[in-house]
Amino acid sequence: MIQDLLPPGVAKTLVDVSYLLTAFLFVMGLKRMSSPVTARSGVVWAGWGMLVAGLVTFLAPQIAANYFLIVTAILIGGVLAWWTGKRVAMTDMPQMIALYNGMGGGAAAAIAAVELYQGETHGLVISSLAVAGGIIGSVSFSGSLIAFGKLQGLIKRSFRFRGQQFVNMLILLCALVAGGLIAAGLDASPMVVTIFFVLALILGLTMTLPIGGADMPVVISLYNALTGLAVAFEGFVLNNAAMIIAGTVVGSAGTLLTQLMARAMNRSLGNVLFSGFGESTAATGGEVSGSMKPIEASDAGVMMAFAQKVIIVPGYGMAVAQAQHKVWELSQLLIERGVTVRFAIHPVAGRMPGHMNVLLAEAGVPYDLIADLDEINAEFETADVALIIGANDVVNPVARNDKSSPIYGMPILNADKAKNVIVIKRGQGQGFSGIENALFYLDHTRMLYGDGQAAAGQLIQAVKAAG
Amino acid sequence: MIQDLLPPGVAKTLVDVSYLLTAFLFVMGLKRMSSPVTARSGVVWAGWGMLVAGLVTFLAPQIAANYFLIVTAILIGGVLAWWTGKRVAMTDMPQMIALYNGMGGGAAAAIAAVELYQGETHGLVISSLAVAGGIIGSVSFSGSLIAFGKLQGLIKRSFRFRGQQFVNMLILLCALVAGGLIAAGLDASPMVVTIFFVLALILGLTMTLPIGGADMPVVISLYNALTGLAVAFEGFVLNNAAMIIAGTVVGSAGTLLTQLMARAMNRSLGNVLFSGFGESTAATGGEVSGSMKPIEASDAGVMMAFAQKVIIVPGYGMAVAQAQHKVWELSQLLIERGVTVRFAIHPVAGRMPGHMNVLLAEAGVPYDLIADLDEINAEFETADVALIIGANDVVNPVARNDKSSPIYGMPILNADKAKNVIVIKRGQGQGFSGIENALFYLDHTRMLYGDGQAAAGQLIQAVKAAG
Amino acid sequence: MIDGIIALYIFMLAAFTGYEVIARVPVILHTPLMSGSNFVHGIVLVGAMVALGRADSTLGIVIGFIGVVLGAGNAVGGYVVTERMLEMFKSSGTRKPATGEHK
Amino acid sequence: MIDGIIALYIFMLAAFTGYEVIARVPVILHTPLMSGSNFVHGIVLVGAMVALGRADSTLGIVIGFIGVVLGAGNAVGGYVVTERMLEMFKSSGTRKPATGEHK
Ligand SMILES: NC(=O)c1ccc[n+]([C@@H]2O[C@H](COP(=O)([O-])OP(=O)(O)OC[C@H]3O[C@@H](n4cnc5c(N)ncnc54)[C@H](OP(=O)(O)O)[C@@H]3O)[C@@H](O)[C@H]2O)c1
Ligand SMILES: NC(=O)c1ccc[n+]([C@@H]2O[C@H](COP(=O)([O-])OP(=O)(O)OC[C@H]3O[C@@H](n4cnc5c(N)ncnc54)[C@H](OP(=O)(O)O)[C@@H]3O)[C@@H](O)[C@H]2O)c1
Repeated sequence: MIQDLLPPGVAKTLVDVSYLLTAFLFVMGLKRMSSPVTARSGVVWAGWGMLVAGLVTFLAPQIAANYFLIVTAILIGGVLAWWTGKRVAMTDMPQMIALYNGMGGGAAAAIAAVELYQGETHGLVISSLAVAGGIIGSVSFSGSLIAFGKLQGLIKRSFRFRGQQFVNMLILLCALVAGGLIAAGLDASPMVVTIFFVLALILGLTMTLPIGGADMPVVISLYNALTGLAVAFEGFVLNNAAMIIAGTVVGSAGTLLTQLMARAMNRSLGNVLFSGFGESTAATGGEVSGSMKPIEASDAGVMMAFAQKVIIVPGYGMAVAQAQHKVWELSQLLIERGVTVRFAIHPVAGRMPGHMNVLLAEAGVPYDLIADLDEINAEFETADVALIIGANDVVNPVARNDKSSPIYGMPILNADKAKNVIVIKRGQGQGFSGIENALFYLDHTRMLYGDGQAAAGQLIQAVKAAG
Repeated sequence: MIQDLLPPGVAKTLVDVSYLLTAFLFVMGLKRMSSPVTARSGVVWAGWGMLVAGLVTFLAPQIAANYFLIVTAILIGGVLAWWTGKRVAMTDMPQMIALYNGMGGGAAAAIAAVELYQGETHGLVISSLAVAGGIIGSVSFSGSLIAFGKLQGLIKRSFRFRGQQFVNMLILLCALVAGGLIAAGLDASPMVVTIFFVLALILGLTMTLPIGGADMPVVISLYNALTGLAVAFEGFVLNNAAMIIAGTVVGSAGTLLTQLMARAMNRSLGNVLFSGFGESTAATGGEVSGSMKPIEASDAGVMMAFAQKVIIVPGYGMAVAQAQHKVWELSQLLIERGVTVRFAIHPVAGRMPGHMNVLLAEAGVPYDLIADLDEINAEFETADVALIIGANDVVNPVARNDKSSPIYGMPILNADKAKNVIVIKRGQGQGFSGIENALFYLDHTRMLYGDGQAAAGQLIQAVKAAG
Repeated sequence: MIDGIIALYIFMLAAFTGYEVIARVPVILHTPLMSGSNFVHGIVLVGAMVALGRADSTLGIVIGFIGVVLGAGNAVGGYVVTERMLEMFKSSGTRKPATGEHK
Repeated sequence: MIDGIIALYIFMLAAFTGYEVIARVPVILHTPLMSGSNFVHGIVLVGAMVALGRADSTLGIVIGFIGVVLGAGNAVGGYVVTERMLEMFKSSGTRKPATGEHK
């Protein structure tokens, strides 16, 4: 054992103190991450904490063997994650978070499994915590994998049938009974332990499959909080303070974050978990009268070139088309001509919170041109042109006045208040909620059909041509 | 012993669980106190926590005797504090906080004294913590009493001489040496312990005596944080989790609060502690040319009655004169006449942060008429009359443009930008910083001499008479 | 009961909690909050009770007695003063609930 | 080492800390923060290391090995993704520092 190389007691003290440092760095890191200015350094702080904890754990008194296996496993997991994490496109971030989060849940469940298969008696409290961490971790593991599959497009359908909630309840109940038997020491045979974990894994699948893709960010955040909780529980089992603190902090921070995200999307958590959205409501959108009036890129370009103020509303389509760079180029051209340009960001535009901000930041749009819903909504009335690029639901006026609409009550960007509205989209494709958009049929709205990136390119030419 | 009446172990568990509850209630209480809407309920939550902890402590395993004395002491301290706390005027709150805070510091010091006089060996860590809590608690005790004396007007002079900081350092050093001897177990005789505490108490006096009354709120806040720290240290000594958590929370919250308060007053903490303000700088105010032009209450009343917009700037003088009720009566009269009335509050108007808000709230002025410095400063230009009642430093334009002035750089209310300025004060009295106020000499400023309450009363008559 | 490193964990977390709870408090609440936290460290009362309750020498009893008197003063006085101060916020707050939260 | 009631104290304080640290975070940071806290619970790696390091049965070693692979994936992947996401805030932030803090 490595720790025998040190004087007795030194290894343990070193581990204890390092874990304290790690806990400190984690909290400071999260603190910094919650403000835009310091966010970048926050993850670095937390990263140092992780490094310290990882290295020092080789000295932990409990580790007696398998050093080679440990290093191998770290390399396998680490290299794979590094490679995938570096390659993934910005738009695919949410599913990668889901994947890594699921891995954490799986690791917590694995710890529980090692403990429970050993069959040692730990006392009721510790056993209960091991079982609780095991079930939560397993649900988070399989649930996150489903979330990954859905967002990645591997799972296209939502499996839903009557009485689904009832079946889930039944599975949960069986898992709890098995867990109870184990925790109480009544029957902790490998058989029961296996049944317990299988049930927990199934529960994660059946809970997540019916949930629509639109709600996935909230669900991922929820599983993130759950993994934190599972880690904290297993930390109690292993008597590991770093795990207890980090897990609990994430558990509570993640719960709050889940609520904030659900609120930003105008959804309640119960709604997200127990009723499908985007799927079940797809057919309820009322019909809208009027027609969509197309416009040529050249005309649209002239309109903007001679405008005083243009507000750009990006949406999911801009992300799909990766049009942010072209859009910023267009904006710069307009600014040079003396046009006031602002970007209006809806909190749930795109497919993850802050999606648009991340993309615009990537393209290099300065912060002060970007405005929140609250800030900008009053300004649409003074805008000559509202340029909507790939956004749909977030500018749908139906949310304001049609009580029967599933998005009724969601705060939207008042793009319809602008003097002219230009909408870039490829065709008649609907937004995430699958309902018609009354904005497209307004008298002062013109449709510029085409892929986001291509259309932005044409507008650039048109503005340049306007001289 | 009371705890013998319960089955073995039950008392300890009950105490432990109750302390957990207390810690929870304290944190929730402070959390609620930091938002205006829930503030009131916050102190009630914390109060329940205190009650639970106080009652359950009678069951603590360590308490073996002296029940009668304990109850008597609680009654004496509690009744006295209750009586004084209920009777004190709103304007005298800061010194009462200082007094109660000093009592807390004294109690922490007393705990340390009991432990240290006992002469038992506790191990280096515990002894050091006892000593540290002892010195901090003692400084907080005697320092807070001086702060009380100064604000209450019992101590009028600031005792200051060259080399004062040096003497303080010397006393601190001696106290630390004595404390070191005790903690290290080298000499923990009653003699050394006594010397230690006497030195610590003297240090509190000599540290606080030179500080001017203007800085007292910051100093009180600092001692508040120190008492929290002392309580936490003694909590470690007594192995009392409620004390550890509550003390640490207050220690850290109080430190932050001290910084926030110092910043609001445009002072640094080092400045507050190591250089006198309000005293040492009293003579540096430059001379201002021009004359002060008096006005009759009747004329001032007419001016306001026919104004479109009046901004009222209250200051320390309003508090002294207890004029807030009359001022609100006056405002109501004006509002009835269709005049727009707003109250402009400077963060350090009065003698404690939020002093003016508390007084106006007492008088019943609704929140939406009250504006912060940032909100209102641009509005003075549109105001017909700025009515200044008992404010001086917070409207002194010297802070804007005279680099040599001790208040240079402090943000002030731009009352001088109003079309007319009416100043209510008793005579030529200076503000806290003791410098001349250029505002009073401006061409469009008129002085309405008199006690704040009386003057407000005359204005009320004048407005009524204006018909 | 509470060994060294665990004590540090608790200390660290409690310090974070205290700091974060206070961060971003409006200026007008500075004084009430100072008063409120002053009340909270009145918990020193329970420590003084323990000190007095296990003192056996006369000196110990005298100091312990003083400690309890002071601790009780801190707790009760802190409560009364804080409550009175915050009472004022309530009265205006309920009268104009719509604008209750300002700055 | 960590007995029952102390564990509860730590749990309570850590929960407060986590909650308060996140409270009032702007919408645009929701996803990076989710990712960041996802990284933080990658600390499960050290638990998995311990579990594998003391496993002696084959089953225990296999499960422990899987646990370490997953834990390492959580930690490393979480870091890389978070870092990439926050990198973008930096670039805009430094270009326009004066307006860096918005909302
Ligand atoms: N932000 C989040 O956290 C989050 C998470 C999950 C769900 N959601 C939901 O997602 C929706 C977001 O609203 P949104 O307005 O941003 O998007 P949206 O309502 O989903 O609409 C996207 C539009 O972009 C168009 N589009 C797609 N690809 C395009 C391309 N390559 N070029 C140009 N246009 C393209 C589509 O029309 P065509 O097919 O005709 O081109 C579609 O109408 C909301 O309903 C929200 O609740 C948000
Ligand atoms: N808020 C805090 O936390 C705090 C704490 C400590 C110090 N300070 C300091 O205190 C000052 C506060 O500024 P301030 O403008 O509110 O007050 P100020 O500058 O102290 O001026 C108060 C004025 O009120 C007048 N006055 C006194 N009694 C009066 C009465 N009965 N009726 C009418 N007028 C009366 C005085 O003039 P006459 O004598 O001629 O009447 C005096 O000029 C600042 O310098 C600040 O830094 C603030």
